Amino acid sequence: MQYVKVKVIKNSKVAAQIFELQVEVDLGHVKPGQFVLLYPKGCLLPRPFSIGDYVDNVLTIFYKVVGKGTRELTKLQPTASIYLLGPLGNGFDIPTHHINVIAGGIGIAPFFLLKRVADDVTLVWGVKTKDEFFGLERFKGWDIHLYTEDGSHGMQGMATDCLNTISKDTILACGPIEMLNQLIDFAISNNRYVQVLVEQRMGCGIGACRGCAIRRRAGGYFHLCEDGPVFDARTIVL
Amino acid sequence: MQYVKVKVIKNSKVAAQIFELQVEVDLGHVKPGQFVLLYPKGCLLPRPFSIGDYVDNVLTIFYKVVGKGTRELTKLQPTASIYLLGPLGNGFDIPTHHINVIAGGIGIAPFFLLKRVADDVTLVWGVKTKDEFFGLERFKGWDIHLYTEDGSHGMQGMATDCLNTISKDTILACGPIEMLNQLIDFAISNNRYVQVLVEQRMGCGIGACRGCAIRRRAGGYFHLCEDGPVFDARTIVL
Amino acid sequence: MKRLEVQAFGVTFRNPILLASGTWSPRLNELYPLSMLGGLVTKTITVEPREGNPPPRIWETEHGVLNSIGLENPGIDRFIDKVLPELEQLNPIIIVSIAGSKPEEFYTLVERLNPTNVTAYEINVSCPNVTRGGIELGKDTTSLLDIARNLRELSHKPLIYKLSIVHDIDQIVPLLTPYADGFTLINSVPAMAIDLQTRRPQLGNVTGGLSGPSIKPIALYAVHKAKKLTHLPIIGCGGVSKLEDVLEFITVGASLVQVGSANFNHPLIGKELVEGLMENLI
Amino acid sequence: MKRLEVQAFGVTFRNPILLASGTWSPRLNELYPLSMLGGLVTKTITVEPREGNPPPRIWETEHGVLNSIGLENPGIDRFIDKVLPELEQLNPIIIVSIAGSKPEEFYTLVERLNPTNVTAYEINVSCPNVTRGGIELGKDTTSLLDIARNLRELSHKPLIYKLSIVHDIDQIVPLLTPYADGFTLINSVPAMAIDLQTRRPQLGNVTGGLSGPSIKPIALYAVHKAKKLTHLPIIGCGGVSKLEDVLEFITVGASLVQVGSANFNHPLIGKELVEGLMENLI
Ligand SMILES: Cc1cc2nc3c(=O)[nH]c(=O)nc-3n(C[C@H](O)[C@H](O)[C@H](O)COP(=O)(O)OP(=O)(O)OC[C@H]3O[C@@H](n4cnc5c(N)ncnc54)[C@H](O)[C@@H]3O)c2cc1C
Ligand SMILES: Cc1cc2nc3c(=O)[nH]c(=O)nc-3n(C[C@H](O)[C@H](O)[C@H](O)COP(=O)(O)OP(=O)(O)OC[C@H]3O[C@@H](n4cnc5c(N)ncnc54)[C@H](O)[C@@H]3O)c2cc1C
Ligand SMILES: Cc1cc2nc3c(=O)[nH]c(=O)nc-3n(C[C@H](O)[C@H](O)[C@H](O)COP(=O)(O)O)c2cc1C
Ligand SMILES: Cc1cc2nc3c(=O)[nH]c(=O)nc-3n(C[C@H](O)[C@H](O)[C@H](O)COP(=O)(O)O)c2cc1C
Ligand code: FES
Ligand code: FES
Repeated sequence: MQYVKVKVIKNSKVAAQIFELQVEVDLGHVKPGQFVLLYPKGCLLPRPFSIGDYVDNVLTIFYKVVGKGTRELTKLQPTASIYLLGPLGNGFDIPTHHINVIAGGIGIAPFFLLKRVADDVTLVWGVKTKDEFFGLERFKGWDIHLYTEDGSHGMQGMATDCLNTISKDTILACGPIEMLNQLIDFAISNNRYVQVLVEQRMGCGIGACRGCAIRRRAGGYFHLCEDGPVFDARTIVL
Repeated sequence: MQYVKVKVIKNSKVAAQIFELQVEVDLGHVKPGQFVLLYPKGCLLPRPFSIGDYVDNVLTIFYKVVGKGTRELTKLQPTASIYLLGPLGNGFDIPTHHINVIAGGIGIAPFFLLKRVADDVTLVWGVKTKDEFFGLERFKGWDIHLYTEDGSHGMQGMATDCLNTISKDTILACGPIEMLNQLIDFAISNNRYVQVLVEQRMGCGIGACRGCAIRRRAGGYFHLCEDGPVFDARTIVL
Repeated sequence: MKRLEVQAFGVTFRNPILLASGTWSPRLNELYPLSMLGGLVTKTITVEPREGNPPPRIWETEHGVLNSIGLENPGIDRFIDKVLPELEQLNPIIIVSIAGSKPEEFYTLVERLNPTNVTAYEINVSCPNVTRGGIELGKDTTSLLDIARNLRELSHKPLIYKLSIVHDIDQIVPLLTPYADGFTLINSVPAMAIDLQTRRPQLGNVTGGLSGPSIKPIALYAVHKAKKLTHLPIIGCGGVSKLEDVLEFITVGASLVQVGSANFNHPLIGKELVEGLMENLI
Repeated sequence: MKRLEVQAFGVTFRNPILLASGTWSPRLNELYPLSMLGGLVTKTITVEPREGNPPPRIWETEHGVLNSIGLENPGIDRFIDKVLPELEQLNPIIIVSIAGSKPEEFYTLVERLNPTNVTAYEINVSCPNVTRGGIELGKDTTSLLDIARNLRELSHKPLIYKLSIVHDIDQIVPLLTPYADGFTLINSVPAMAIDLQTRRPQLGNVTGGLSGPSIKPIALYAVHKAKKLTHLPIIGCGGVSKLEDVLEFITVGASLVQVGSANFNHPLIGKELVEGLMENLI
């Protein structure tokens, strides 16, 4: 784990409300599903983002503009710098056989890095409307199934529509809470190993504040920054 | 009194730490010594500034950069805008005969407007070092005596050094507190009518907050925004 | 318009926006008609005139306003003779804020004001800037209860108690409820600031009261808490400077909202909040 | 270096910078040596393990941090077995924060910790996020005094009471002084925030505690006030995020300063404050 001021290489819009931020940083070894904290100007708490891609000391983050912190991020010009803490969290447990990935909206972010380590992957990606897709070219070689809620591209529907037909292999998933809740139900009723990357507000990222509690199905809480952000869907309640 | 968003015409450095800000605004009739409040971005309280000059709906303010608010002002580019409240305060009581003006540092600000209404004026202006003089050309026609503490221009010394030799006419003065205290002593010991423009922190500028109290020699307080900013030096304690 | 109306303490307010004690002057009427507001709360009045505290009296902290005015006011006689007639021209709803350093002073104030047309009383037992009769009074529950009982007898008008976050809200609110018509929460919070150049306090009176954005989450808490302890209407106050703040206070249970130091930051704030609420209705 | 040393409660601190309870973890040591700090105050420990409050537990307000962790902690057994040995490697000065929902729990905690090498106890009677034994305990002066008397008997180590701005500082500080070694002021301030989209509180536990820049002027006030009421050393806490803040707390009378939520904002803050103080000396 490092806490360093990193230089911005690139920060540009890649889809509706979605930006690609590239910074220069030596993170050592990183796993898909791990995250970093960014410290936007004027914010008192850091903001967590999945490691989108990481190669040759270039870290890519894909972020959706939703509030104060992400709005502030859009202002970063190349050569500007920003503090970063990471890598943090456990990341996905990546099987060597075939993998199913289910992503909703910006939940695609952690899977660009997966592309670098896994080839035999079925990707199901759903968004509201086609303007929200980006970086599809990076997944060339994977078996790709796209959904839009409005039918503007690919199949009409939600990424979770695939659950009836999907293979029995491990599922890795990230997306909005409604989607994750469907996956949790699915995993429990079918007793399937589904790895979900979840979100929770965070204070510190390093186990200090106890702010990032995630309800444990067996009672009590996990902590996203220590035990996550990836959990076995059967073990949590969102 | 008006509260309006005004357009910046000009905002440029004219001397060490001193800026000239010009904005477009119709203030109606104004008197030398009156002031306006400016509302810099990110500040919760407005900042008071003397009307520096005012002609053809162009208001000029001369401000010294001393803290958060004035630093913020320096960022204003032409065509930017800023809220302004004014004109406020009583202004100098301007005699028709000869006038003596004593200014210390940025305390010169209110007298540019005086130049438009009074010709028979002796101006004594003291600063620390010659880099702090500005706009001297605007006083052409007045009898000008310049002082620098370090002797870098004009006479070496303080503006108040002139008190032994100055004529018996009304004195109008503005400057740092040490200078004003000397003038108060002088006015009291010689029972002279010296008009001093004083400073105090302000909340509202319109008599609401009671924040701008100035100690009254007879006991109790004046309020700068209602009773000042110009006072008979004999009546106050700074 | 109608739909912004609020009924509270038996009074009809045309909308929930009031200006807070000590933060506005009739001169605001030169900028917009103060009659468009829900009502006006006067600067706190005492029986005798008060000079207030030594300057400097006000300071801007990083995210708040610190003041130590010390209840400067002209006293009740001059208030009734000179100030009130002017205020009555500005808005039909005038809530007079009153304070005393002895219980009898509260009684005198109410007796003097009963025959006037003022709408209600805001009893300020939460001023952080006076040594007697301020915030300490709100801590002395025995005296406070006594005053409240007597004021209930004496008053012909609604009695609204203005509290501080340093008061024991859990205790005071239920205690006063039988004798009160409502509560205002909160007054400015005891605070101070230092000038590191001189190593002296930024205020002449050393300590003061903090208002503005810094205290909004504290004020929301106080309103939320009081709401659970009483059926009486609550006026939220503390850090209101935009429409969202008003809606937040209403969400936690405030019937009305007071805008204080935001008037210094943007004198049109009262008008803009009323306009914002109207647009919000559509 | 020597000149930054502070003697307080009979302990020598290498400098006045401590990290506040609940706001740091041993992992900070990966970023800088925590041994360079004056000391470390642990997350509050209770006798039994506590799960803490329902999420969301943290929220950024406009100028502060709002939290409602609810004293989540592993309980005293696990603390002594697993946590403490690691902490002892980090800094020679470990102040253990303790809380209880009954007086006996405080006694148990102190008895369990007496034989360990911890430096001192910070008695947390000011947590805004628990229903029993938190901030309410600080308001119940009879129980508090009782606990303080007994702890004085039981404790082999300095006893530092951590107070809230909602406590009656005027009353508590003199009351506890005979049985205490010092005070920490202040804990986070009761507060709340609303999500206007859902009209629900931003925290799962509805209300929380406000920390960060918003509360600095309030904390300075509390330290200034306590300083006049006791000869014991005071630890200032609340909104410290830069060197000037440390100097301000020292100016109003703090012997030591705790840095809390600023650790979230800039994990190197502890190191940078110590370095800043060293430069400031020259
Ligand atoms: C492990 C992890 C990985 C993430 N990866 C990505 C990613 O790759 N791309 C991306 O666009 N977003 C990602 N998010 C969500 C992202 O952190 C939030 O969208 C962001 O913090 C919102 O900040 P804001 O200031 O713009 O929004 P605001 O709503 O103004 O935020 C206010 C506060 O809420 C917190 N907050 C708000 N939404 C979230 C959220 N969903 N999760 C955690 N905290 C939140 C913020 O941290 C802040 O404290 C991730 C979240 C987590 C926990
Ligand atoms: C009637 C009047 C006329 C003035 N005319 C001029 C002028 O023409 N040119 C000029 O450069 N300055 C003038 N000043 C002083 C000017 O208002 C302050 O320098 C300015 O407010 C400092 O703001 P700041 O945020 O940069 O400083 P900070 O020190 O960061 O200010 C913090 C707070 O202190 C207040 N404050 C600080 N210094 C003063 C001060 N001297 N007077 C009043 N409040 C202060 C600010 O308003 C603010 O609330 C005048 C002051 C008054 C009262
Ligand atoms: C300069 C100033 C003067 C004040 N005077 C009074 C007063 O006389 N009586 C009173 O009850 N409150 C007084 N207050 C407190 C406000 O009415 C209000 O309760 C407080 O400022 C919090 O609201 P705000 O954050 O919107 O300013 C004053 C506040 C300020 C800033
Ligand atoms: C996430 C979080 C957890 C905290 N946990 C505790 C705690 O367990 N015990 C305690 O006494 N104070 C706790 N505090 C309060 C801090 O120790 C400190 O008193 C408060 O945050 C004010 O300081 P600051 O403004 O520097 O953050 C916590 C604060 C935060 C933000
Ligand atoms: S974010 Fe602080 S403990 Fe997880
Ligand atoms: S500045 Fe508010 S009364 Fe003068």
